[in-house]
Amino acid sequence: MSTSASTGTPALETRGLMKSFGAVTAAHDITVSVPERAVWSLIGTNGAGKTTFVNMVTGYLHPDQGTILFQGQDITRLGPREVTRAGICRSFQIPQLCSELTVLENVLVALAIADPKPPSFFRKARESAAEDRAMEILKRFRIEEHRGRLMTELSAGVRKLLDIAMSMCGHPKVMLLDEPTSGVAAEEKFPIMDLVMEALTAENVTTLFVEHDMDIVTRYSDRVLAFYDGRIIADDAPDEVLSDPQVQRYVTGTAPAEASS
Amino acid sequence: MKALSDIRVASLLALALLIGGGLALPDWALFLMTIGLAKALVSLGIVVQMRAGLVSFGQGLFFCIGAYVAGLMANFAGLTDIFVLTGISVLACLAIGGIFGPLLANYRGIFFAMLSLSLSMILYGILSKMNSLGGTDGLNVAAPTFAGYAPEGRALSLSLYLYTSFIVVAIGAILRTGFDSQHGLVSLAVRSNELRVEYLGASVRRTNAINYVISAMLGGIGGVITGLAIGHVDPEYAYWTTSGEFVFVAILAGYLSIPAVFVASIILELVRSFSNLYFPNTWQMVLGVFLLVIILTLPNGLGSLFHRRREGGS
Amino acid sequence: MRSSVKRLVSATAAAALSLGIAAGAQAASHSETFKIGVVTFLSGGAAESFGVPAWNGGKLMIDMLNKGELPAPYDQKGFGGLMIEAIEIDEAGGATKQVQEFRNLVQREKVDAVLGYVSSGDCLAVPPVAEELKAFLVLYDCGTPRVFEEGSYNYVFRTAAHAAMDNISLAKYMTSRGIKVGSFAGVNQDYAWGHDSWADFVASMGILMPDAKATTSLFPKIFAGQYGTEISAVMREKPDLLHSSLWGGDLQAFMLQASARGIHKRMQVALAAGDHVIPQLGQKMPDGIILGARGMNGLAAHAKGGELVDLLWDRYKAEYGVFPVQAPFRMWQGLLGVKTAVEAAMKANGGKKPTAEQMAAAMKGQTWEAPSGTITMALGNGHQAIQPNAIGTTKWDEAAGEMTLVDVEYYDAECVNPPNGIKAVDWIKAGFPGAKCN
Amino acid sequence: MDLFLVILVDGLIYGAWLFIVSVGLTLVFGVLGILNLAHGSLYAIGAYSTATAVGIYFAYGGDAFPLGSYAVMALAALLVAVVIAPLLERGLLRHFYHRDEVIGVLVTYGVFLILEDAIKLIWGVDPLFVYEPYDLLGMVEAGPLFYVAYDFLVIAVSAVAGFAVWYFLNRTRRGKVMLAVIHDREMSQTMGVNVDKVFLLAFGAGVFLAAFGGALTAPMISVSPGIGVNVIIVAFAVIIIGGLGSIEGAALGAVMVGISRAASVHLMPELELFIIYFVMAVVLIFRPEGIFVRTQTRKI
Repeated sequence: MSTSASTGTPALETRGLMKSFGAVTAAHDITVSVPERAVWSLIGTNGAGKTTFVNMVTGYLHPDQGTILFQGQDITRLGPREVTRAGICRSFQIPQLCSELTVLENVLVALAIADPKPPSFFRKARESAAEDRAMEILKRFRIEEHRGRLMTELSAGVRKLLDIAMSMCGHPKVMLLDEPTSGVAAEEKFPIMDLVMEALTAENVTTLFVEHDMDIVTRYSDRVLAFYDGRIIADDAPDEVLSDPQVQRYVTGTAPAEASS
Repeated sequence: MKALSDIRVASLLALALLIGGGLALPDWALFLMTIGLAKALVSLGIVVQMRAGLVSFGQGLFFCIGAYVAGLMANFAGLTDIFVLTGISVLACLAIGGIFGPLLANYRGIFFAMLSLSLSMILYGILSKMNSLGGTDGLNVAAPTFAGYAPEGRALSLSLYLYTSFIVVAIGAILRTGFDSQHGLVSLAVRSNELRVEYLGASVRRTNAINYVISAMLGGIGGVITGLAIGHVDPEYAYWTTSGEFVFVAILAGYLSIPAVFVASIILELVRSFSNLYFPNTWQMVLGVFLLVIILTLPNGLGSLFHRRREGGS
Repeated sequence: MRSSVKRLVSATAAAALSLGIAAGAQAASHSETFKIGVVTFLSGGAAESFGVPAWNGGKLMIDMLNKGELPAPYDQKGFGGLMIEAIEIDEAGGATKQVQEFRNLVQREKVDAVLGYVSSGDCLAVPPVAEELKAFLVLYDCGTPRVFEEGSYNYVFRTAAHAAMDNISLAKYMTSRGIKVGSFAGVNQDYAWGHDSWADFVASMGILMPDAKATTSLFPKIFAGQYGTEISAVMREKPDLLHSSLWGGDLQAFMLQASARGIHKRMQVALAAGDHVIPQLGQKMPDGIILGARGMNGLAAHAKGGELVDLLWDRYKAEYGVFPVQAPFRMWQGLLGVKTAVEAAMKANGGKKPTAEQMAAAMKGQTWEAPSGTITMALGNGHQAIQPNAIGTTKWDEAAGEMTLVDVEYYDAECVNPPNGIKAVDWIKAGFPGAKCN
Repeated sequence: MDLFLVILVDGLIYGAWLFIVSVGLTLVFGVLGILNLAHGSLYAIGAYSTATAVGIYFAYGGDAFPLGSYAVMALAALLVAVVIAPLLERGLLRHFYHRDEVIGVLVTYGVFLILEDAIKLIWGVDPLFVYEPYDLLGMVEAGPLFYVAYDFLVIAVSAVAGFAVWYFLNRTRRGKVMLAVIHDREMSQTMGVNVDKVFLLAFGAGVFLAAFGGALTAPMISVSPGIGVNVIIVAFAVIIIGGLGSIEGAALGAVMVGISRAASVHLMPELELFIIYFVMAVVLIFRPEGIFVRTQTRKI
């Protein structure tokens, strides 16, 4: 697993990222190197700096110091749009959906935008080809029966899936999932992660996901970054990280055995 | 494909209705319809922006530019051909909208509204100062000619009305396709979640700028027709209350349906005209009450009465 | 389903419905009355000073005419026996609205004549439409000379002299009263009226007092209400004379703020159209202010007296508890002008209700006696009236407890109005050639 | 008196007036999120009520103690607020808090139309005058210039009013609650703040300030139809410049506009018409949301 980190240019690399909001240090010397096709998870208590990391990588925030490299080129100063265009997509802790549009239309928007040409005033959004592709995507995430619904009519799980499905329309090289299962009913968590991971691995997407549920962490990620107070306090295979006393003290707060029960 | 032909049918139907109605209407109603439809084009411009969540309180800017193009060409260049005048004012608004669009595209909500308002108020100020252009009194505009044909009396009002009808139908059809296009859908997405649109890789600024320019051109066309129909242009065209009425019509119609905008505009003209006759001392109050009742009873505008965009899939 | 057709149909249904209601609502009376549309400000800033007093005077006179209470030659009931039926329209809302309303009056309400318009913008916008509709239109108040200097119409008349007269007379007053003017400043509203008035006054002074030099000229926004800064600017200039064509609320506010700061103690103040604020300001209008009334109206007319004036003056005072200022006088001269034209036309066509053409023919070059003196349609080829003017100086009458005009100078119409065919400004600049002053 | 000083004084006098007529607008927007187009009409109503009240005061022996008329002015404004605020806020505006800001503008535009005619129906079109308070304090001679002492009273009063609002918001419990609502409505709702009450209070304050602005102006103008219309636009410009919802911003914006206007009248009168938009454009180019911005952070 972690051996693959040395081969080829890493898909995503950060060097000494620093970010602070006033007195609060949200990121302190964050240096990681994520190889192609890796599936890593980010753990840590709220305010540990996970989401800040995601926001910096995806251009929502700019680090005070440090650089971010995507496939070797510097994307530190790019905004969300450029980062997305470059091939880094993300999902959101609170799914970011178009509340006034139906599920299908949300995906159609994503497809229209994913199109290398800017959205045309003359090309119909609902032409059959586009609708077919949209339905494929919905099917892949098993939410096709919701296609006509509005966001308010959807369960948390479906929203999460739609949110990720839309991000997938741009065929990203790197995907950052911000708490993909938060707020989702316990029994839905694994099915959702299965669907998502299946879709991601099928397209060989390098994936980082923020997660609080240690079972999901151990089950899906081949490496774990443990954040505490804006720092990475552990960076290793799941079992090693979860058995790390510092991690147990600051992140999981217990022995992993209890956490999993 | 099916939908396209659907629009074709609708357009032809609309045209038939307008022409038929026009021939049947008495002069005063014909004129009222012409003005109503022309002003509706301006409100339609606001609707285009509303679909992306922006409401401009300054469409009077382009309404006024369009009207003054007609006025100045007629007075200083002796140009009265309605087709040429329309073309020129569209170009003028395209140019000016192209300048302000990208600037205003950075603003949202109330700031966009108020900034566009102040732009049109600046034009109002400038025109009021330009005594060479008649200052606050404005200019009279010669009656338009139609590719050499120079009608008078009823023939004039009728030709003007028919010209307006054609333009209205054409623009209606174009915008319908535009609303259903990728750009149209992305605009709706911008309306409900800008952040998502940026994170899908599209430029919200670009979307807004395009919509602004489109609405600028619509404002110009509305202005040129109104200017020619009224036969007089003055800075009032750019005054904030004028823009306010366009916004009112846009809100009254809602952003769902295009025909609704024209209906709303005509209704406003009727209410205004009759409240003026029957309540000369309290017509403003009547207008105000009407406005409040509409906003309270039809939160999504008239359009929501005869347009459901909620059956998503099928 | 998302069928444009379906939507469209329901939309047109709605439109047709509303239009139908409208059409049903329209009035269509064809009895033998004379329907006259009266358009003037019933709301907004010009309502209090012009629109409403004018319409009050109008209502009063129409009522008196229908009852046949006016002295000869106006003793015939209504207009030539036809009862007068007036439809009032609020002029507020801009020229665009007024053009629409004018069309509605003529085409929908089928009025026989329209009498109206205070705003010069409306007076420029409406005439072409009247011409197109062949409708008899009488402009009763507005001041801009552009109407007949830039256009020529068959169906359009203005029964009030244009504004050039006011400022020419004001300048003449300075010379005839021997008021020493080394320098003069101006505070006028920032729209056509203000700019024209100032230009006419400067031109007139240039001829009559070549040595007087115009210093600062300020153009505050119309309805600004706050004049502190302008007053400071003028006081710093220390001119001998301050000219202003402000009217209504603006003039009242300006006088309150200026007199509180003693401006009238430091310079002579001359108001081109100032008479109409006297009733409201009362003692707040300082003594020694030179003012005109846009014609021999209000106090000046009362000072001169006469059967017609005294009758209307007393009736108006009794009716509204305040004496009539310039606006009702202009409304009266308009109404009497229409009456004269209608009755002349009826004499010509054998007593039938006259057509617009017949009224226009009769009105052209017409002369009639109004409370404000002899009105003659002398300019614009018989379409633009000239009338005598009067300028006076305010003096508070302690005994009577009311403001009076003293040192009133009367000017013949031909003395302060250009002859036919020459623009006012050119006439002034040429040194008033052919002016007939007594 | 040296030109610079004249400009400063004139600018401050006008700025003080601008502030008093715009501070209520910014307060209401800050709390209710509604840009109140009817603000000008409320100003007019304040002026009319003052004219009536002060008229009555002097008709019934107020001359014995003329200074009392100032109290009457304040009371008149207060009365307007007590009568109108609940009507508008409870009866109408509350239905639009969840709607788009622009809807709010349109609704209040309707209210504006209604009030304009309502004023006519109540007070007629004849102008009212209440110059007594204007003359009471006499004049201040300054070189070639006279100033009416009342002008300086306006400066003082609007300074006090501004400070009072600021103090209320930042130093009193109720005020702090209101600030909390301004910053995060949902949050403060969940924290058990009675938002309805806060809104009514804030709107009441806004109406009072509008009416009070009218009350202060009434003595120096002719209170007649249409005086409210032009107030709206200048007030808007001022609070856009200052940053919507910011009291400090309104103060700074008012002074900026006041002084630049005075400067233009004295130095280049032909620019006076544009000066306010000019200042606005310049400010917005550098501070797109006004000088004092409340940056609303978005959670993702």
